Amino acid sequence: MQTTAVATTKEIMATVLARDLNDGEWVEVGANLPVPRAGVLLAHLLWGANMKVMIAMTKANVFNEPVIEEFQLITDHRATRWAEAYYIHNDLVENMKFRHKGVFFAGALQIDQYGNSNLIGIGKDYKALKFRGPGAIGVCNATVMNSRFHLVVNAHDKRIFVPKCDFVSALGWGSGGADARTKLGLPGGGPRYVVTPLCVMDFEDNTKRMRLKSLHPGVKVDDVVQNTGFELVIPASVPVTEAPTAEQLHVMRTRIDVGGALR
Amino acid sequence: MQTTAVATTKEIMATVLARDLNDGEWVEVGANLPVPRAGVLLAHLLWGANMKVMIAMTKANVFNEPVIEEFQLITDHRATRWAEAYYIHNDLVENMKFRHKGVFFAGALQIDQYGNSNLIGIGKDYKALKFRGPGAIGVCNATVMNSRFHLVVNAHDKRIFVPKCDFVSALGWGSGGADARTKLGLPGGGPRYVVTPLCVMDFEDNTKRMRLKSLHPGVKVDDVVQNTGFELVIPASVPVTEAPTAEQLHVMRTRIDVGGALR
Amino acid sequence: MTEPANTQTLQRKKLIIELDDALAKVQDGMTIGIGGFINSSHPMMVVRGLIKRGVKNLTVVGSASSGLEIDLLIAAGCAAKVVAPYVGGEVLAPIGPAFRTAVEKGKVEVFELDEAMFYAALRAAAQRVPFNPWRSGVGTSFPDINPAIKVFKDPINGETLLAIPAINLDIAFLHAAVSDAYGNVQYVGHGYGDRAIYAAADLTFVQVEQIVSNEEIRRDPLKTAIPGADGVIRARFGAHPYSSPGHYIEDQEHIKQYVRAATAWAKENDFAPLKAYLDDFVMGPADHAAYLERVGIRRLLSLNEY
Amino acid sequence: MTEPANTQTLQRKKLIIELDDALAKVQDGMTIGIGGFINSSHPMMVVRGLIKRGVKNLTVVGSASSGLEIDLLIAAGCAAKVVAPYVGGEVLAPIGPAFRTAVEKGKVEVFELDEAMFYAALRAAAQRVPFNPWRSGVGTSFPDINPAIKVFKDPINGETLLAIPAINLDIAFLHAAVSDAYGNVQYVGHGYGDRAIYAAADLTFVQVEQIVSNEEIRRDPLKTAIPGADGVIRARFGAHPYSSPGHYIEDQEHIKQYVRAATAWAKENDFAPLKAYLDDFVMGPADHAAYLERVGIRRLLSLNEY
Repeated sequence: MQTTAVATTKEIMATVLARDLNDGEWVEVGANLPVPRAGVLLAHLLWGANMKVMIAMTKANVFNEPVIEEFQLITDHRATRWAEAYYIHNDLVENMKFRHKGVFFAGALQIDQYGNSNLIGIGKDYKALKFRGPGAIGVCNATVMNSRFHLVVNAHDKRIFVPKCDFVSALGWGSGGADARTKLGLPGGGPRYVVTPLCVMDFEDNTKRMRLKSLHPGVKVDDVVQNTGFELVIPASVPVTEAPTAEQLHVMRTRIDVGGALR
Repeated sequence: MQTTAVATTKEIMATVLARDLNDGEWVEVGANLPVPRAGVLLAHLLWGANMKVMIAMTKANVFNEPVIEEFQLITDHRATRWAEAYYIHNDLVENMKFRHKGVFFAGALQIDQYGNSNLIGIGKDYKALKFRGPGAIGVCNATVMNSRFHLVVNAHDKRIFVPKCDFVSALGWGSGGADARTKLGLPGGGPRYVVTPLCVMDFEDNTKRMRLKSLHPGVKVDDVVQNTGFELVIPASVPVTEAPTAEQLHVMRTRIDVGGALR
Repeated sequence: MTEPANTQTLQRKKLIIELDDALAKVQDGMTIGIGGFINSSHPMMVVRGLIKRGVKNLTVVGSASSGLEIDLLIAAGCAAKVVAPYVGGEVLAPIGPAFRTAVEKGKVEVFELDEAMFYAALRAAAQRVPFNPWRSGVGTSFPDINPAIKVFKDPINGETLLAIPAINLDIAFLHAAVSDAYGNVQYVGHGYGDRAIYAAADLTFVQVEQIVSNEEIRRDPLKTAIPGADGVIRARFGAHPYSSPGHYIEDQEHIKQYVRAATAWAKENDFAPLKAYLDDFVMGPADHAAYLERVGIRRLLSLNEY
Repeated sequence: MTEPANTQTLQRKKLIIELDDALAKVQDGMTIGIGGFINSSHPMMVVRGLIKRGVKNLTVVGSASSGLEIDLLIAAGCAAKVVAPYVGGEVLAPIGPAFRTAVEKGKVEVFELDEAMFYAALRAAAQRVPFNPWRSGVGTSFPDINPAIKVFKDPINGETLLAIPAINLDIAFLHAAVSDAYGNVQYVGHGYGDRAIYAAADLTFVQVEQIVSNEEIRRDPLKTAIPGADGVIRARFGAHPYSSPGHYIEDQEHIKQYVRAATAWAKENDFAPLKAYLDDFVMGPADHAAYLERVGIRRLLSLNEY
C-alpha cells in the first residue's frame, strides 16, 4: 500500500465502527446511514466474510460483490437483489434470537451521560412538545435485543449531549452502574461506543458514565468538553482515533463508497 | 333425479354437517376424517362456491374440480396441488381473525351433557392415566376461535357419552347455561351439533343440556338413551334425520367420495 | 343420474371492486390501517380517496415505519390519532412535516410506541387477546408517555415487562403487486409488514397494480401473502408517488414538492402551499386516472427500477 | 494502489457438516426440537443417530402435531419429557403406541398443551419473553394438569387468560428439501411449523435432501424459510419412513412395521418386537446409507408422489 490519502472524518468514524465488528455477526445496513453502512461493509469485506448483513430487509452476503451499489432509501427494491432470504418485517421484529449475534447502530436527538437517548421529541411536557421527533422506529427494541449497540451522530453539540434526555426511547445505562440493564431484566450489552464527528466515547466500566476514548485527528479535549452538556470522564491521556489503513481506505473508496458519501 | 339409492349412515352424517355450512365460511377438510370432509365438500360444491376450504394446510377452492381426490394423510403433499395460498402452520394457529367465519369439527374420547370433551386420556388421576389419549392437537383453540363447532364421533356408547369428562380439552357449555362461555370471555358460538352414528343432538337454548334433535333412519329414542351415559333432553317428538337428496348423494358419490369411504 | 346442477348455476364470486366501494366502508372515527413502508407501497389511491371524501377523526395506524402518506392524511385533517413508530421520508423528510407540526400544535394525538410494540399490538388483535407482553421498553419513557402501555409483572417468573394493548383495525388498506379476482394477493419482494396489518383487521382492501388469473396465483402459493382480501381494487401506479416494488421507483420530485408544501406549514405556519398541493393532486382530479394525468405520463414512465 | 487482499485470502465458511458433528452437540437432559408434522418431514436420520448415541433424559419438543418419530425416541428410552399437542400417526396409529404406554407407565412426563399454546410457548422463546398470553384453554383442564400454565388476569382489561411459559430449545433438528452451503434452507411446500421451531432454538441443524448452489437459493429468497441454520447435513431419503414433500411419500409398510412392534409393547407389554425393530433399523446399520440399504433401494424407489 503506497497510498498516502488522508481519511475524512466520516471515513474515520466508519472505520471505528468496522473495527468493533467480528466475523459471523448480524448487522443491519441501513439506507441513509452512510457511516454505519460503510463501517459494516468494511468489516464484511475485510474480515467478516460470514457476517449476516441485512440490506433492505433481506439477508444478504455481498462479500464477493466487486462494488456494493449504494441506495438512498431503505425501501429501494433494487437493493434486494442480493437477497438469500427475505425478512418479512414483522418476523424480523418479532424473532429475537438471531439478534444475540447482532450489533445495532442508533441515532438520537438527545443523548445523556449514561447513553440513554431520545428520538421522541424535545420539551418538558410530552403533551406540548417544542419539537416533535420522528419516533423511535425500531430503536427501543434493537438496542435491547442486540449484543451491543453504538450511538452514531452527525453532530457533536450541547443540543444533542444533554444532562438529561427529555424522553428516553432507547435505554443506555439508565441512572448508571454496570447492573443498570440487568437489574431491569434486559439482555444485551447496551451501548458500547458513541461516535461523533469529534471523537469516540465509551462508558466507564463501573459507573457507566460516558468517557472520552479517542479524539479524531486535530480535535482537542476542550473541543469535546465545550460541546458536551454534561461532565465526561476524561482519561489522563486520550489517543487520536486510529485512522483507516491504506487498504481499508482503498476498499472503502473503491468498493463501498464509490459515490463518495463519506468524502 | 331418478335415483332411489339409499344413503348410508355416514352419508347422512356428512349431509347433516353440510346443511349447517353457509357459503363464504372457512372450513378445514381434515384428512382421515371422512365424514366432516364429505360434509364440507358437499356444501362447497352445492351451495358454497365461495367457501374457503383448508386442505393439507393450504387454502383451496376445489369448486370446479370434477372429482376431489381423497388423501389418507393430512401431510400428503399431493393434496396441496389446489393451493391458492399456504397456511404456514404457526401462522394458521396464531392468526385468529379469519376464524370468525370458521366452522370446526372435533372428535373426542369423552363427551359430557354440556358438550365438554376430552382428548387427553381416561382416568381420574392425570399422573396415572388408565388410557392415554392422543392429545388435544388444535382442538382446544379451534373450538373457541371458530364461529361454532360440531362434535363428530364414530360410535355412540357410554364410554364416549359420560356424565363427566375425566379431563376437558375442548370446552363445550361448561357447567351449563347460555352464558357459560361468554362469562369466561370466550368468543365463538360453542358446540352446535353432536353427530353420531345413531342421531343428531344439539343443545337446549337456556340450560345448554344436550338434546336429541333427530334420529337416523331405523334408530329409536331408546337406542340413544341406552347408549348415553347422562340424561338427554328428549323432545316430545323427534324427527328422522333428513337424508341427502338424490342430487346430494350423487355429488357425494361421484365427486367427493368416489372411493366409497362413507359407504 | 343427471349432471350435478351446481356447476351450471353457481359460480365463485369475484371480489374486484371499485375504489368507492371500499371507501364507502369507512366511517368517521374508525381505526384504519395503511400498509407499506416509508417511501414504498402505500395505498395512495385509497389515501387520496379518503381525503377527498372528507373522512374525519380517524385513528390512523401506519406501518412499522410510516411514510408521508400519514403526513398527508394529517395535513388534510383526516386523522385525530396516529399509531406509528415513525412518520417520515428518510432523506426526503427526516420527520414528516405535517406530523411534526400537527403534534406540536396538539391537533393530532400520537400513540407512542416502537416497531416491536407496534407488531405486538397488531398481533394481539390478530390473536384476539387483549395484549401481548414485550421486554424492550422497560426502563424507557414509553409507559410514561403512553398510558395504554402498562408495566406489569409476568405471571410465570415475576419479571417486569410491558403489556402492549391490542390494536384492532376496522379496515386495512394495502397496496400490492397483483391479486386474482378472489382476493389472493401477492407481492414482488417481501411485502414489508403488510401481512401483520392484514391479520389485525376486520376488513382488508388491497389495491393492486394488476389483477392476474387464479392459475397465475396458484403457480406459487407461497407468494400469496394476503389470502383473504375482502376486495381488490385495480390501481396501476396506485402507490405513486411512492415506489411499488417490481413496478416503479418512488417519484422523488413529487415527494419533494409535497415536502416543501408541508414544510411551509411546519416552519412558517403557512398552510397555503399545502392547500394548493391538496387541490392540485387530491381534491382536483376527478379520479385516479385524472390524478395520473395531472402527474403526467412522461413522469410516470420515467420511474423505472432499471 | 494494490488489489484488496481480502478476496484472495478470506472466504465464506461452508456450513455443511456430518451427522456426527450435529449429534455431538446434544447432551443428556437437553431440550431438543424435532420438526415435521405427523407423517412427514421429520429429521429421521438425526433421530436414529440420537438413539444410537444413547442420549438420555431429553425433553423432546415435537411439532404441533408430532408423529411416530417422537414415539420412537420414547421407545428407545431417550425422552424423559415430551412437549407435543399430539403424538400419533393418524390412520396408521391414532395414538403413538410407545407414547401411550410410556405415559401410562409413568416413564415419560407430558407437558400438556394444544397447538396454539405450543406456538405461544415457542414464540415466547423466540421473542425472549417469559410467556405469552392465550385465551383458548380458559375453562379447560389444561392449567390444572399442566401447572406450568398459569391462569391470570391481563394487566390491561382484567380478562382471564392463560400464561403459556416460553419453551426454549437448546437445539432444533429439522428436515427440508434443500439448502445452500451457508445455511439458507428452503422447503418444497409450506414447511409446516418448522419456522417456529427454528425461531425458538439456540442452535438449528437441518438435514436436507440436497445441497444446492447459493445462486439457486437466491432465485427465490421468499422460499428461504430458515435463513440461518447452524449446520446443514446431507440426507437423501433422510425423512424415511416419513414423507419429504416433492421427494417421496411416506413408507406406510415400514411405519406399520414399527407400529406393530410398538403396539406389542403397549398392548402385551412385550418389548421384544420393539427391540428387534431398533436393532434392525437403528442400532444395527452403521450409518444412514446402511439404513437405506436395509430398507432396500427397491422400496425407496417405490415411494413416488406421482
